[in-house]
Amino acid sequence: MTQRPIDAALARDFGLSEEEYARALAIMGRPLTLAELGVFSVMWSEHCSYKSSRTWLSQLPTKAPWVIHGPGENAGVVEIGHGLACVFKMESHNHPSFIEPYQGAATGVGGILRDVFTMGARPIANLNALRFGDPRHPVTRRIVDGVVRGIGGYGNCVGVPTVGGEINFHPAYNGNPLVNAMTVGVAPVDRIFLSAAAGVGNPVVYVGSKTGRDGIHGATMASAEFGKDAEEKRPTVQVGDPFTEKLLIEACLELMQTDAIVAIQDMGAAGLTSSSVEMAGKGGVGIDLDLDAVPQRETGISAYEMLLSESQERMLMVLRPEKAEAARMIFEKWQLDFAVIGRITDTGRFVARHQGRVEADIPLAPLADQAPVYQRPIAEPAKPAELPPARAENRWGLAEALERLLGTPDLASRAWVWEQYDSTIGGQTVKRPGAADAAVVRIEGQTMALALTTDCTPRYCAADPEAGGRQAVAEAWRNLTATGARPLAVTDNLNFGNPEKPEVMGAFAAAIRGMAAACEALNFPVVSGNVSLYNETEGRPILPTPAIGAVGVIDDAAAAVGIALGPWLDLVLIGQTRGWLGQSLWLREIAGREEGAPPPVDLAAERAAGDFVRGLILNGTVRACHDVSDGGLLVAVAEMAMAGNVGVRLSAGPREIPGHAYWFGEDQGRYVLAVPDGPAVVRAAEAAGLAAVRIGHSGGADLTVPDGGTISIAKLRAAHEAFFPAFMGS
Amino acid sequence: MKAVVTVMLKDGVLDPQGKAIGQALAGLGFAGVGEVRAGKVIELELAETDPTRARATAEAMARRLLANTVIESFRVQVEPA
Amino acid sequence: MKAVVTVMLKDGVLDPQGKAIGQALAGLGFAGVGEVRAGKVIELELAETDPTRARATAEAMARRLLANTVIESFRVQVEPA
Amino acid sequence: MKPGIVLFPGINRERDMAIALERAFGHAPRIVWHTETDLGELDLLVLPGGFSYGDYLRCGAMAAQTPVMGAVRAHAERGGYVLGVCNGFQILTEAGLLPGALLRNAGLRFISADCHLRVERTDTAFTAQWQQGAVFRAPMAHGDGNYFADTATLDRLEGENLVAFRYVTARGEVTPEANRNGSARSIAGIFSPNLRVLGLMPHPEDLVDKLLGGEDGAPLFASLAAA
Ligand SMILES: Nc1ncnc2c1ncn2[C@@H]1O[C@H](COP(=O)(O)OP(=O)(O)O)[C@@H](O)[C@H]1O
Ligand SMILES: [Mg+2]
Repeated sequence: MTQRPIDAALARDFGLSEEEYARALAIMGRPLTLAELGVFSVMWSEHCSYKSSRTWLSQLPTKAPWVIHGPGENAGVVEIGHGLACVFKMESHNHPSFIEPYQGAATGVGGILRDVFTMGARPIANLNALRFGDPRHPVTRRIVDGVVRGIGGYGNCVGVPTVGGEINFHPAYNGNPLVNAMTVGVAPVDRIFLSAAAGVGNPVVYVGSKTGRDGIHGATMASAEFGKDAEEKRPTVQVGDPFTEKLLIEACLELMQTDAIVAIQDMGAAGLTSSSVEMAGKGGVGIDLDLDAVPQRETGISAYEMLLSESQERMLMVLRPEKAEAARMIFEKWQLDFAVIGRITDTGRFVARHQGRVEADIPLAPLADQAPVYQRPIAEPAKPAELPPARAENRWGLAEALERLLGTPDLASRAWVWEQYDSTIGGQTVKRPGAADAAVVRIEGQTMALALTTDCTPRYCAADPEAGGRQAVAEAWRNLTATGARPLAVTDNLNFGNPEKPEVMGAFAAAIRGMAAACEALNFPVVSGNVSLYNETEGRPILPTPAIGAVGVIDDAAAAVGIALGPWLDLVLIGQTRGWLGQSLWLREIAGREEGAPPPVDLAAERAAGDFVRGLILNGTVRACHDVSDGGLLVAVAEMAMAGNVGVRLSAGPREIPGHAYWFGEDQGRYVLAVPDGPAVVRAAEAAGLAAVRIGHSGGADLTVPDGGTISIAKLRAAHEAFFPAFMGS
Repeated sequence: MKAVVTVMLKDGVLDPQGKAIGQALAGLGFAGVGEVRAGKVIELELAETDPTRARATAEAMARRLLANTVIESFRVQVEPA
Repeated sequence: MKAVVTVMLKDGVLDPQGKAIGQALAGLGFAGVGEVRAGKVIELELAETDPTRARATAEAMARRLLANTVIESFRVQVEPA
Repeated sequence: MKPGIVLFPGINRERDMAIALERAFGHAPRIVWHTETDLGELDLLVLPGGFSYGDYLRCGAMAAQTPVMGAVRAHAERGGYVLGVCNGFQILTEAGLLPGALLRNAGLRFISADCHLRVERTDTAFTAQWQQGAVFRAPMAHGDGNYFADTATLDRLEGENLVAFRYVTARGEVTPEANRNGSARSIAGIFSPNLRVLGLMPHPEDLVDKLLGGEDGAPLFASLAAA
């Protein structure tokens, strides 16, 4: 591909620092081949090596009695009962989605699906967490359109329901949207497949699609920030083939019914290189690859290109030799390529041969052990001051402010988006998008269901990353709880800017501190995740965005509740309200200011309120439940009313809190319950030491607010549903 | 004038559709089919009567909207309406 | 030979995609755009070296699979590979 | 009646369909692979939804050319029952077992949402358990559900009373808003002239369980089980 000498300058173009290149030379004790330079550069890229984040990630709690596999495998695995395990992970495809939104998002979904079915789990649900730029920015519409089509195009075709997600808009994402995709699968606990290779002489088998020159150096691209030359990085975009992925799922799951597989690993970032290096490395063995045997889509692909190609829909397996022929027949039945491309060795080396030459011969232990780890300098983020109450004076009526808030991009109905995602396929979706705080998906053949959510509030994280990290985890936990589910574990996707900037790294460290505290207090371990750094354009970083994906279990799917309000019910607010307007949507959207400290999360109170609410849901007391988050109490009530198409009459709040602060403040740890007998629930909550108050009751067709305003639910719904169709022009 | 813009995936970019069509044709017994590529064609009626300018306009449309030049290439043919 | 099969919706079959493209082009400021039709093109490499036979094969493929003649019409061009 | 599900590569709603059939018939359907040509003693062949062959080229086009479709055609010609849902409906039109074609949705976007369907006749093996004019809810999930046929064909379908279901409002009215994919004359499903072949776009099989939002789709399967 190049006549350039293999030297430090070329290494720099490949993303290796001078020091890293010197280290590679020392390991090899001789000049590197082009293929070897490629292997070092991708394995030591931020994306594959976690060199900036590793020291911080170790602070996250990862253990609980129900955790079967925490971070370190393709996906996290937790036990859910009845001999079953839930396998899940979230992963980013931010950079590719900026360059080519449809294919970037589509291949993001494809990649995370593979991480889950690689482990033997049938994928049963997809979710996503999306951040886009200002809707008024000229490229935002095109990116939203492509990303939404791409997620739907891949997920719908592959036949996995897309059941949830979240979307924010903020100018900080103008040049760097975030596309985080999560897949959840289910497998028998005794049939989980891992990636550590074993068995000297065992065949290394390639299955799936043929290899082309797709996405070469995607892993290093994902680890570099965008400059003005982003255009030129374009050929690294890959095209997804969800049809082939569907065949690959069925073929792999069929093979997994047998005992043919010793180890299996998807080919994700850095393709054949990272999959084979990781499999051999984890197993403490060597691997010998014959690149001539790799199924190829084009002619003349070099060893370097073959090792780094990120062609999609491919897997690598180590098989028991006597089972290889039976395995081949399964893949041929599904019209997929199947090729023995190497052997496991006892050399501890990664060897790749091509056309009679050894193109790479690297000792695996030092490649892993001497991978760079950086203790990057951090600048501790300054704690913002609390917003003094006097600074948030109100000039707007409650109903007027509510109607406007419901129509703003961050609160508007997402129906336009989720109606492009098949959410019912599989025939198990108990709570579809919009129906509950978390999606609820029953497990086929069981009465139990999983509750699934993704959450993060980047404006809180920007103001105070530690508080934001706590809040993101707490909100995910709360959303699961609000359906009646028992929260089990977390996957995360840590999206940040350039880690070489102390303030970015400081925010990263603080966010992890906050997440860790919340995970610890809520007994909610992190079992998988992904880090995406260098999310900047021309030096401007995104808002710190530690997206949380979370899974809970509910033993009887029929007990799950949603947010839709029925008529003639009392509304009870559980949790303490102080009227916290700092960093609230009311402050930003109505008062036009982004100020103050975000609402703090009292983790003990969070847990107490959640455990109480879950108990009431599971004993059948609660007809509908909604947590209070973006937009505050009045928005939560309005969302319940719109979902149930029923009116609400609200009573006045406490006199010591200004009305707008009471109704739009974003104090944490709160739920609105719809129950037949409000006073009884208030008494029970108070007995449990919780703040609780009956705030109104349902009925009629209007929302009546305590300052005298009234607005029809139909009018609220019109305001709520207008934004997306108007913005997207359909 | 009439402009016909043909948009194809660039060489080297995976064409899942072309691949599936090729396999289906083989399954139907058509022999001797090599590579199959699938693309889009957009036919435009343009008020412009000068062929050179019509071509330039169609090319601008292709670059702006009709083709995604990240993964697609295009060609333009111009004919009298 | 190389065969290029172009498949268009028949006249009388509504083409919302063509219409949407036309509207988008107008939105981008392209003036003087009349009707826009969107279709598909399939490029096939054929082992066949005789142009007449190559055309006949491609037409058979179009009738059998590449076009749905309930809604679509097709045309075939044959060129040396 | 013995049901079987015909499976093409890329079909993905076969599990949903199997659950719905098993609920109604009391036993699991046989799964028929696209390469099979011997359908044994099956009475009802169901072509479920999904993306056969990725929906590449045209939805259903490649599946319509597979070996099993010869057997499906022969079964239909013998007067056997065939049900095609979503991609299955598309395959049946591509194979010429039902007239017309399914075009891209008028709005050019995939639609995953509940719709309401009106039952246009109840004297068939598929619809006997509904009341004439009944309206039921069904999820739709498709990008190409815009039913098209030329005017003569549409007139014939209506003249021979072969429209099975129409997209309507919850109150049973035909309106443009209720017809989200833009189908000709709001047609959501059609019968063959002998009333033995039914194709429809929405998914009654995904609404046969109270827990999942209702049992609106169950009468279709109950009708077949009783036929
Ligand atoms: N932020 C994080 N929190 C917890 N675990 C993480 C995090 N980021 C990565 N991991 C874990 O590190 C491992 C490697 O992740 P990744 O490189 O994304 O995997 P792959 O590319 O093979 O899918 C995985 O086990 C993943 O779950
Ligand atoms: Mg992986």
